[in-house]
Amino acid sequence: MAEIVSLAEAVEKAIHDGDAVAMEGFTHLIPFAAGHEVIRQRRRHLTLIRMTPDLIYDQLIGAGCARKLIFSWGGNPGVGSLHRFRDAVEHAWPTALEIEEHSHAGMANRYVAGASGLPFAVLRGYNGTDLYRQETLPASHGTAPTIKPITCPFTGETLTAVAAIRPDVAVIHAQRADRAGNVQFWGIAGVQKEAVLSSRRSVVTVEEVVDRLDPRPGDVVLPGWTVSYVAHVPGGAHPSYALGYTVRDNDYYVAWDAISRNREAFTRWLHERVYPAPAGQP
Amino acid sequence: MAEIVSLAEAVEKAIHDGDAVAMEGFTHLIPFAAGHEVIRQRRRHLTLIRMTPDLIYDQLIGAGCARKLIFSWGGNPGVGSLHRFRDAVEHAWPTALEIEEHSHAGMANRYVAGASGLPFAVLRGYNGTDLYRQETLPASHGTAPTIKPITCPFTGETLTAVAAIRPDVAVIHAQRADRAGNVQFWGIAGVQKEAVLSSRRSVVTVEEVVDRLDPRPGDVVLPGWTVSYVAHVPGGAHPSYALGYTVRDNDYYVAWDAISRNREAFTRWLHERVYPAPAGQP
Amino acid sequence: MTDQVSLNRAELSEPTYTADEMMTVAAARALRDGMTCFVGIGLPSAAANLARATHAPGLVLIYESGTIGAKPAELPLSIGDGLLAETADAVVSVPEIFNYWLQPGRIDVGFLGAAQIDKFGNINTTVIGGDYGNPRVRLPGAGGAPEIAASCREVIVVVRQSSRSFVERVDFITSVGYGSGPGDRQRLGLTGAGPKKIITDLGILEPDPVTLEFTLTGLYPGVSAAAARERTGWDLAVTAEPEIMAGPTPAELDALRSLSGGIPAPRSHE
Amino acid sequence: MTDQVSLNRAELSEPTYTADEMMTVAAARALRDGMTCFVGIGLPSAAANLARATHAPGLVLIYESGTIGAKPAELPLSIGDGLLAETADAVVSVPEIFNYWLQPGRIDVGFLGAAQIDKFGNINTTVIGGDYGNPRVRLPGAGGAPEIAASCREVIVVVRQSSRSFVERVDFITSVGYGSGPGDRQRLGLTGAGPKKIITDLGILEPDPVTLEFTLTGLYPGVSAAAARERTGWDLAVTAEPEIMAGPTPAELDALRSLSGGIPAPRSHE
Repeated sequence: MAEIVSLAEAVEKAIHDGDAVAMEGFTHLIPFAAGHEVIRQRRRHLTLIRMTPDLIYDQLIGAGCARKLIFSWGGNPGVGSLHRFRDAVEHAWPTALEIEEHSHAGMANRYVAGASGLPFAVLRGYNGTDLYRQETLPASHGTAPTIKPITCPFTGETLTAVAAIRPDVAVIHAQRADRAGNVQFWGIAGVQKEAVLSSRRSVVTVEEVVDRLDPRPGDVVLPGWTVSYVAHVPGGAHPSYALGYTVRDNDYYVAWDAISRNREAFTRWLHERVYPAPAGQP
Repeated sequence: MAEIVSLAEAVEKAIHDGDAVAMEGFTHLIPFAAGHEVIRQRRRHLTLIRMTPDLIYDQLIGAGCARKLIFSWGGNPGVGSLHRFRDAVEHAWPTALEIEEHSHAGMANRYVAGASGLPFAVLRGYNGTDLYRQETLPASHGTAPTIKPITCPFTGETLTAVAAIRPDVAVIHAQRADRAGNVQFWGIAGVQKEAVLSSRRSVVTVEEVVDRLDPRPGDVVLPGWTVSYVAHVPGGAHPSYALGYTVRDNDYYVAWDAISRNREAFTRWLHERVYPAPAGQP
Repeated sequence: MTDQVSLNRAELSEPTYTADEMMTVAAARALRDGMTCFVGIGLPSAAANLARATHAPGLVLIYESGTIGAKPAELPLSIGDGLLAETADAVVSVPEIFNYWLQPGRIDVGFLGAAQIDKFGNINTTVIGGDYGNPRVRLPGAGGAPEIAASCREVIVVVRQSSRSFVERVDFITSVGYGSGPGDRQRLGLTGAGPKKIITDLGILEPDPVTLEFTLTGLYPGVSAAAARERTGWDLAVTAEPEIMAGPTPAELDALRSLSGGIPAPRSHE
Repeated sequence: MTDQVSLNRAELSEPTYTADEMMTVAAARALRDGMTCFVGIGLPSAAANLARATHAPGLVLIYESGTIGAKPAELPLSIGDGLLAETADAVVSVPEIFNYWLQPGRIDVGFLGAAQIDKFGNINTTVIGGDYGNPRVRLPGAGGAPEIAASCREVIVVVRQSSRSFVERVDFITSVGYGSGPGDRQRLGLTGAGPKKIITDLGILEPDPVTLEFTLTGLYPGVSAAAARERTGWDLAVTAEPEIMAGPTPAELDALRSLSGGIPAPRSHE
């Protein structure tokens, strides 16, 4: 059953050095405040898992929290590059970053397999792409393959299997929770349900804690018994958004380009805006 | 794009002798009126597909419409047997009925595979059960197996593959459609989305045709371009129900036991209540 | 004190309850507060709802219709009744309830009925007599049971006891208990621990820790081990000192009767 | 008549539009009313929304964020903007949009961008230069593109043309066009027909019916085939009589500019 705690306590209890952490939210409901708390608590050697690393992982990578990134699209949406991600891959700054990359469909299905208690999922995908042989390419990190062919036992057709993702911790942001820790979110739902259900532990930051979750169109409800910690962090998705509560701060996404392009500007940003800040103040 | 037509026209155009037909609705939203129209139009040699055959397929089987049944639980919920189904299996009345049976999990995943354009789905299931070897059992019909082992290419673990279902036609009942044929239903959602998306054609009966589908908690929306025919049939789920419109007629389910137990009573019921009746009057 | 007095009064005025009521009460007592329970319809549903109405208000009921945390005020006739959806914490699709919720082993206990059951807790709800394709009695089939039996952390079976239903070997294995004995669940890759109790209208059977053969370990007031052995189709072992279970309390009986006005007959497997 | 007059006036007063505007208009014209279109962000999204605002009001836009039938009044900056969800016919999860909607081949056309593209329409959005694990430029990666390229009934690529981006051989195949030529898509089990058009800021390339090599078949007003060949990194074939496309109509330009106040730069792949 979910405990309702402070963000600092949730991160302290749920996320440990070396953990595989999935902070999900597909453009919408990205748990930025929780990400900043992880930076503040100086977690190291994390395997960061996320379909779209977005600014949140650019920040964690730049802050030196990550050893490995598992992802499918690492850009600043509508703006350009994730410069901290690029700097880590291209120049190993602040440290080398191992990568394991997939398509969106592959990542989504890896979460589905994890949430379903299966070791793999099947899709039509990857055939003919170099993603299929990433481990064998020059200067790759040569990790175990997570994409393999699989034959249909009925038709003989060859399809593609992807390995399940089973993170140690999922971190998501939601609109609301009730006092029993039942969690509710709506709008673009991404893979957050699958991320939580595939993970051993979970942290959910919410805009509001309410007495009762009245049903909402398009809502996803995660019962409290599937959640480890809930923290009340209004605005905790900024500069992403929480439909019905906040709007996406597109200017922030644009401004991030300049901050992140330069190691010094980024380091200054970390020291001014993350390390000293209380939870939820990016 | 969906055409809005009469139920008789929808059945006439979408469902042909020999078709594989999936009429879905998990206790809720069972498309009885459409089933009765199929009986009235004297369709024959159908392969009937449904997780819970329920009264609707008891009626179609008793009326001689079916050649084969693909299912996972063939009882009268909370009441007892489906006597027409039993009479067909036990005594080939009114005609022999080939059966292909699964668990609910297997059937649900077979629809998921069909909706996903995959030839099979993977689950943990069937191991150690006699369902796995039904084709080889005495007096079985010996059809091609639809359950086979599959090995995880990452862990070596053996799981179970089930063959996709790809019906010719899906038939469902929904609360509402708009004039463009977009369909909306809510409450217990069953496998209706998967049934429609796995089928070549579809017929949807609805309680209401409205100008605009305002969002509802828990709703499932099927865009009009995924639906072939929509027919306005208020009460078309009776004795099942449409949440927010009608309630389940539990007395009817109880009364069906006596009607269906006896071939003559059933035949009288068919001639009195189905053959002459207009659409939607069971 | 008041409770004790009531209990004694109830015991004095026996029989104030039916065997089915006792069975349902015993099954309800097997559920602990806060558990998650995947519920089959019929007797299991009555017992799970009784537990929620009495000692386990935080019991989470999950039905295969996709309703998670359903809180029906009265017993549903079917697994897909509207009141299950209207009172649930979440309603999900049928593929999702099996794939995301049951299969990964996140449900504490599965509550099943049976038409036939054997000494290793294997369940038949498919065919009885004759051949598979030409059976004497065609039963409804599998439903959600095979995966409930495979994947819940543990399973409790609620079934009336008779020598016809408690058989040496089931005619068809629909849902696996312990297969043919120790090691079989692991060999078959079944992730849950298997059936921990068979709760009948006579008493309770539990698997022998070594052989996994179901053994009589509990009896209801006024039922003898001999009667239980007589209504079992295999040579039923009896534990050294079978526990004599307490009869239903007035509170339990009141709650049960107000749920349903009586227990639904589990005729769907007949 | 009025339309014709306006068009002539627009042509007389050239340049009244930018090359990017022409490209977006040309891409929009490739979409027919009533089609379903899986839309990538950036130029493809601008073009698809322009089509919906002009000749194809019934165009169904599907974004990988799970929004089906989105009707944004202005261009979204990201694929997951709130206005996509709020205006959609249906919002589904990300696994569902790929598994139930894209993968089975029920989407008519996929609209993609590219960082590098080769003569067989294979697309690279992963790395440029150096080695895979130590690249000169790390691009964002695959996103939804590989499966859009594989499974949509056909694909249209919208990309600015340069000898750096139009290359003999891409540094990394992120999304497959025709692989190494005829027969490859079938051999790889790719169910869609593959890329039918590459729409650039100079004109339009289409696959040769026999070799499947992309060939210049259309040019915008004022652009020469020689210029297009110069901005192509392979020896670009030119069809016998390349069509000279009409410039944007005032209605098209007005609609495009009111959607966005300009076209978003497709910088996400740089």
